[in-house]
Amino acid sequence: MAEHDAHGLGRAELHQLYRALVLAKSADASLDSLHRTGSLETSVASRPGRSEVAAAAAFALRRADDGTGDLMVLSGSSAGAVFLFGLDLVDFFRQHLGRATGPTRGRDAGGSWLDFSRGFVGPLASHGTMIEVMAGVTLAMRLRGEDRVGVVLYGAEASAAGAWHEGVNFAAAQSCPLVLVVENDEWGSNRGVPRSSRLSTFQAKGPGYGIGSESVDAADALAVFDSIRRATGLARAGDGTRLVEVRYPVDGSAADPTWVLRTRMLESGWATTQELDALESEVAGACTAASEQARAEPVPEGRDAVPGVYTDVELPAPWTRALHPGAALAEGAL
Amino acid sequence: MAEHDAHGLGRAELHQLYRALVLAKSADASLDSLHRTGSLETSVASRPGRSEVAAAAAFALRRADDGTGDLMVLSGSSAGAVFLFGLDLVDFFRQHLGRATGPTRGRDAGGSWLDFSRGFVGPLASHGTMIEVMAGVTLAMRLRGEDRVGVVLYGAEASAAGAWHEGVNFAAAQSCPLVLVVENDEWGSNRGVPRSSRLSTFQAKGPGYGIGSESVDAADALAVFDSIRRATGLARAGDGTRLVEVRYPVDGSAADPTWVLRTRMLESGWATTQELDALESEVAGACTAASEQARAEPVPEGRDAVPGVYTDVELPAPWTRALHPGAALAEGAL
Amino acid sequence: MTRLAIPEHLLKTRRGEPVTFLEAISEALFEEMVRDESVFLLGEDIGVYGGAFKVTRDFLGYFGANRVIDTPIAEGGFTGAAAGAAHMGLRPVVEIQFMDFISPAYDVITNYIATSLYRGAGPMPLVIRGPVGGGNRGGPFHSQNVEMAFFHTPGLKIVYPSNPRDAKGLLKAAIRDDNPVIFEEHKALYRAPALREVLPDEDYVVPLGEARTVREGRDLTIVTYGAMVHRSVEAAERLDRDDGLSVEVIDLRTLLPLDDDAIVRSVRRTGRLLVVHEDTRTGGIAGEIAMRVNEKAFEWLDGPILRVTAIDAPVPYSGSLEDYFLPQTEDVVKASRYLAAY
Amino acid sequence: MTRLAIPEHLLKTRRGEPVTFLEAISEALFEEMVRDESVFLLGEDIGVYGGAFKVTRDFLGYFGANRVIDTPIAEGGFTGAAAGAAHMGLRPVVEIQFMDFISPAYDVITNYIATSLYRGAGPMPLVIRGPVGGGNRGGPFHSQNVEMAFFHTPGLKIVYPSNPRDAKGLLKAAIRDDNPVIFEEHKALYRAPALREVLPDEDYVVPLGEARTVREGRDLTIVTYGAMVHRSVEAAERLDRDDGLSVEVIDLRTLLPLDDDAIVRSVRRTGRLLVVHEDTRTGGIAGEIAMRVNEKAFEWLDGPILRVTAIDAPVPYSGSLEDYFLPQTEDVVKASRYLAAY
Ligand SMILES: Cc1ncc(C[n+]2csc(CCOP(=O)(O)OP(=O)(O)O)c2C)c(N)n1
Ligand SMILES: Cc1ncc(C[n+]2csc(CCOP(=O)(O)OP(=O)(O)O)c2C)c(N)n1
Ligand SMILES: [Mg+2]
Ligand SMILES: [Mg+2]
Repeated sequence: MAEHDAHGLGRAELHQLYRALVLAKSADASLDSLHRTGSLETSVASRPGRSEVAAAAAFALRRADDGTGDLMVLSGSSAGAVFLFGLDLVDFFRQHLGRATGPTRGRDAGGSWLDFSRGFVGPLASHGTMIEVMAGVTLAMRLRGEDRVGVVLYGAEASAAGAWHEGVNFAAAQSCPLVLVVENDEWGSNRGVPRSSRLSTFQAKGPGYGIGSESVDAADALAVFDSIRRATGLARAGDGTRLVEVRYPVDGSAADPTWVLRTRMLESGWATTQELDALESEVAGACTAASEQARAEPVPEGRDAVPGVYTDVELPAPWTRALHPGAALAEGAL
Repeated sequence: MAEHDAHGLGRAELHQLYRALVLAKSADASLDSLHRTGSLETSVASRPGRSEVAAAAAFALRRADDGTGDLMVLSGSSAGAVFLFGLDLVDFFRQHLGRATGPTRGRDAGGSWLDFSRGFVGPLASHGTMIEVMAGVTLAMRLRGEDRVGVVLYGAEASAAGAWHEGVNFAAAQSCPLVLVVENDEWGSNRGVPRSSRLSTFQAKGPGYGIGSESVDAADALAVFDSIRRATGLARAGDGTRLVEVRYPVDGSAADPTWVLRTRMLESGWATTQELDALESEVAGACTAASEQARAEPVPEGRDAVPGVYTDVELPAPWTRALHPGAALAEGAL
Repeated sequence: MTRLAIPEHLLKTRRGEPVTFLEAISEALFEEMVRDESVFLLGEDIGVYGGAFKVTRDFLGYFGANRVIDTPIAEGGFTGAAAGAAHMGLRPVVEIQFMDFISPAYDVITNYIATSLYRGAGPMPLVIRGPVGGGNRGGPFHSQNVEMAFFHTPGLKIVYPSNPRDAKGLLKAAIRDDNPVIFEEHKALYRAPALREVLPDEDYVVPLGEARTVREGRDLTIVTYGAMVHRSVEAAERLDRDDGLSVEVIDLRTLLPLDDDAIVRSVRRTGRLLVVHEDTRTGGIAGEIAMRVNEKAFEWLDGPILRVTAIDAPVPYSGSLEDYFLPQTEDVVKASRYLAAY
Repeated sequence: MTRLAIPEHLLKTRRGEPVTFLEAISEALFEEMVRDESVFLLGEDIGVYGGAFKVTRDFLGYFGANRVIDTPIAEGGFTGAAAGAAHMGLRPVVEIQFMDFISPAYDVITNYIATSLYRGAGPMPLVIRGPVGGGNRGGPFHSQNVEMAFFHTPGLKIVYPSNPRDAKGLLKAAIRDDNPVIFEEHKALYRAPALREVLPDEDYVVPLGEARTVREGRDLTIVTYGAMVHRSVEAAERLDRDDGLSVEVIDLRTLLPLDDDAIVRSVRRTGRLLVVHEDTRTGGIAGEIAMRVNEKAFEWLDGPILRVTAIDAPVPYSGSLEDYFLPQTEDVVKASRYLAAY
């Protein structure tokens, strides 16, 4: 058994990668079950394979927990990939369940949270915006001469948005160390129509911005890892912005990247069935426990909606909620 | 002397084309002189060669004055190219001078006017917007199965705008018969910095939208004409959206397309010096007369600013302008 | 060519069955498209998928891909394209999947579309419609009201219906209007069972620019719109029952142009005005209403004009926070009591 | 490395010479960049060309291309990038060439930037500044005021100075503020000779959120800001001279958060309030002010709150139309007389 057959990854690293994929997939599955059983009002957008691919991409980064590592933005469809950044599994469920104890204390929805010190930025609803933001994040890295890169993931349909274009173009023009990952499952939001563009491969967009681009198969997590490592390596070396397309099968029947990697690990002798089975049930157990724990935790107090709009200006609570509305009004309450 | 040497244009047509270039250039020059002599408060953005190139592009269109022809949008830097669409020379100056008698009755600035029946649409200030609008104009042509095309001109820097991207992408995805002309004088607004992108040629943007693209030299009006005729021909034949880059010298020292065409016409025997001299002085005289006429015409009455915000709702004039403000207020004036 | 059958679910009014708010909107769109060939639809997922909320379910099959156009995610691009099509004499109706995402089209709407007529480019018959509003645990980007992003832009009309009958009639009027109309549909009303009603089986419109008195009263006027109409009526009923107060409730229906006359007429009778809106407080429409009433009915006021609104914050995600963020019936009751006693 | 000499034209205050409004802004930017390495600039043509209005002339040479960044025409892109840089601890100052062109950035400003702190993403120290306002025959797309596009968005601050001293002090305060600030600079003030003044040769700031009483008075309060401060003061002087009226003029300076206290204090003394703004009428800031004064000082009002504003229309191009469109001193005089006599 060759220790370094898999793109230079050793056995322990391969197990870590595999665990990241399994965890991404399990976390998504747990959310799904919370939604089906009524604990989670809004369904989560994850789609087969997406979180696992994002985890494989994250595995290629230099992660640190003190604000010195790389930074990555997930897409709404790959929210389950956060754990390589050292984010807490219970926090994940707290966030999705809007718990007072969660990272945004119930304020922001689902995947939208972030931890700059750990290098993770949650997705934002307006498609494309995070490319603009990451152009600025990576501009700051370049201006300071830091040896860091940013990665931002978006579904392929986002490529039609003006924000996508302005962000990529700005990053390219400013040679920002940013890698844009286009998750090309052009079957879209399970809605059956590719309509973001006439392209079948989004790799074709690179030359129009004067940036390098490549394309990789979503089913092969090791290839994704390798591709992102190469692209971030170039960006880190001063090559500026790059684009990596990850191709999903157009019919939506994504070959399961976890299954593919598992098979490969077993076939190559990088792991035993027992090891992987144990890992899988450990992860599944952890997800169940974490989601149960989060579910049992309290939601925020209503009045916690008021503070924190400004760093320095306090806005009043609604006057009609006061015991004596008239008095509250006179005191300048809302 | 071959009648049809020049891209199939006969002698009379070549004279028309040349006249269009001379008129475009003269009209710009007259605006400039109105600005220098204080009659025109806001300077006009035209830059060397741009109006002439736009006129050469317009010459390639099927122009009609009954709303059945092609439609073209000029950029702010090529405002002088409107006359091939049958627009009145005096109207041009009325519009720029904000006269009550002008096409927008003093409401809109400079080049921003349009005549849908003649197929001319003036530029709008927000860069890129007119590509979105023309995507819809040409979508309507396609939906109706009309044998028409749209052309829209923009400076190369506009290509960084989200509206540019959303417009081109929408048009491409919908196979709209639209030709986008990128006026690549990357020295920009005389401001010395190319910063819209990393590209030296904007032709590279075509493949990223899955559309055909080509590039042509601005100095050669006949080549521009030919290129636009070819591109619009393809669009008309159902080939969808296309991009044509017109390259200006990067140092800003544009070879004068009028002069180049003049030289070629004389050398090829398509015209005599006397003919062209006569044409030039006729055009110059017409411009002077038209600008003088417009200058002598009245500006609008102030209160004409009020009506026309809605087709069916009348907004009141300001109450403080009334003889009896209190009464006006009571009657529901602004 | 065989004539396609009209999809069953679009025939409820024809069959005399009650419809939801959402179905009323679907019927309006459908009937206008049948009536006028120049009406067509643009939006994300409106074709094959039938729309995120299924407003255009089965439209693609009936009208074909030339009249039901699935667009890329490019609100600016396809709204701008709609403007171009309107220039050409078509009457586009744009769906914004969640109205929060109208903001990428802010530039083309405010600068180009709203000014087009004034600048001499002719009428701009175009409707931009989509779901708005909170209460659905959608978080900051799937819950906003968008009226105040556009209320300050002359040339636009803004419509915000509160019930199926108005929704259908107002949407038809909007489509027939030669000015650009922003049309807000509150998600909480879409399928609310309590709102289901049998609509007139005829081609009616509800004219833009006319408010409706939902409930007459003598002591106090509540001016409101959208989902807040129902909370206001609920409050009015409680105030009647518990306090013997007679509260008039006016549903604006059209926000721009604002129907001052209806408001002023009522305030001149009741002497007291409470404005209730779901949108956040500072810079909300209550301000303009207060200003106009000051200008036109100051003499008649027996107390300050007051308002009940959402708090000044992004729309929070968690249910407890969102409920606190949104104006509740109890707030309307308290504010009315305070004002009535003034 | 030799220290670069500070460009001459940025040393006027140091030399005790008067500066224009524009020069005050340049000085504020320059001094803040010297004081704090994390402050940097982004915008179209601000580097090599020194800015469309030359606010950043010679900055590129002094600070270099890493701190004075010439951007593509992509207001959304570079404003979003500024937000990213702010996340990383930098303090970007974005120039919008004409504030009319802030609208492509409307989405990222209202949805991302304004909500960032509330959503747990930390402070967002970022200033978006640029020229606004009419009177320069710029037509519909180079003359707008943009405050009401953002006034309804909690989390933003909006500043609109009226004179060089405030402009410098407010801009410095805005740059040091940890919240996103929209900073409006009226083009007509930029080089107005009458406004030139000698500024304190010290590192002063004018705190955000505090209005200034420009002129004290007893009979009537005028609340205004920006270029209209000067027309209002002119009107007040005429009313004093010709009518013996004592008019108080308050310059808001910061529009959001609004300094209610200053307004309410004054209205409680004068009993009469006129709001004057250059921006168009419906949905203008006068509404919010009227609402707050109703809420907090209704008892003290001796007449309706009234307003003088631009008319509801796009900004027309021709001088005669634009002059009619804009509020003039004469309008302020007439409205004041009417209100004083009420
Ligand atoms: C500007 C904007 N418009 C609309 C939406 C609503 N929306 C959310 S997901 C989605 C489809 C996204 O497709 P894609 O970018 O391919 O991402 P995927 O679903 O594959 O992750 C749409 C239209 C949005 N988020 N942002
Ligand atoms: C959205 C937007 N931002 C800024 C401007 C201001 N502006 C007018 S012209 C110009 C430079 C345009 O360069 P280019 O597109 O190359 O056109 P050219 O000047 O060459 O015609 C700028 C920044 C604008 N018109 N629109
Ligand atoms: Mg997708
Ligand atoms: Mg250019």
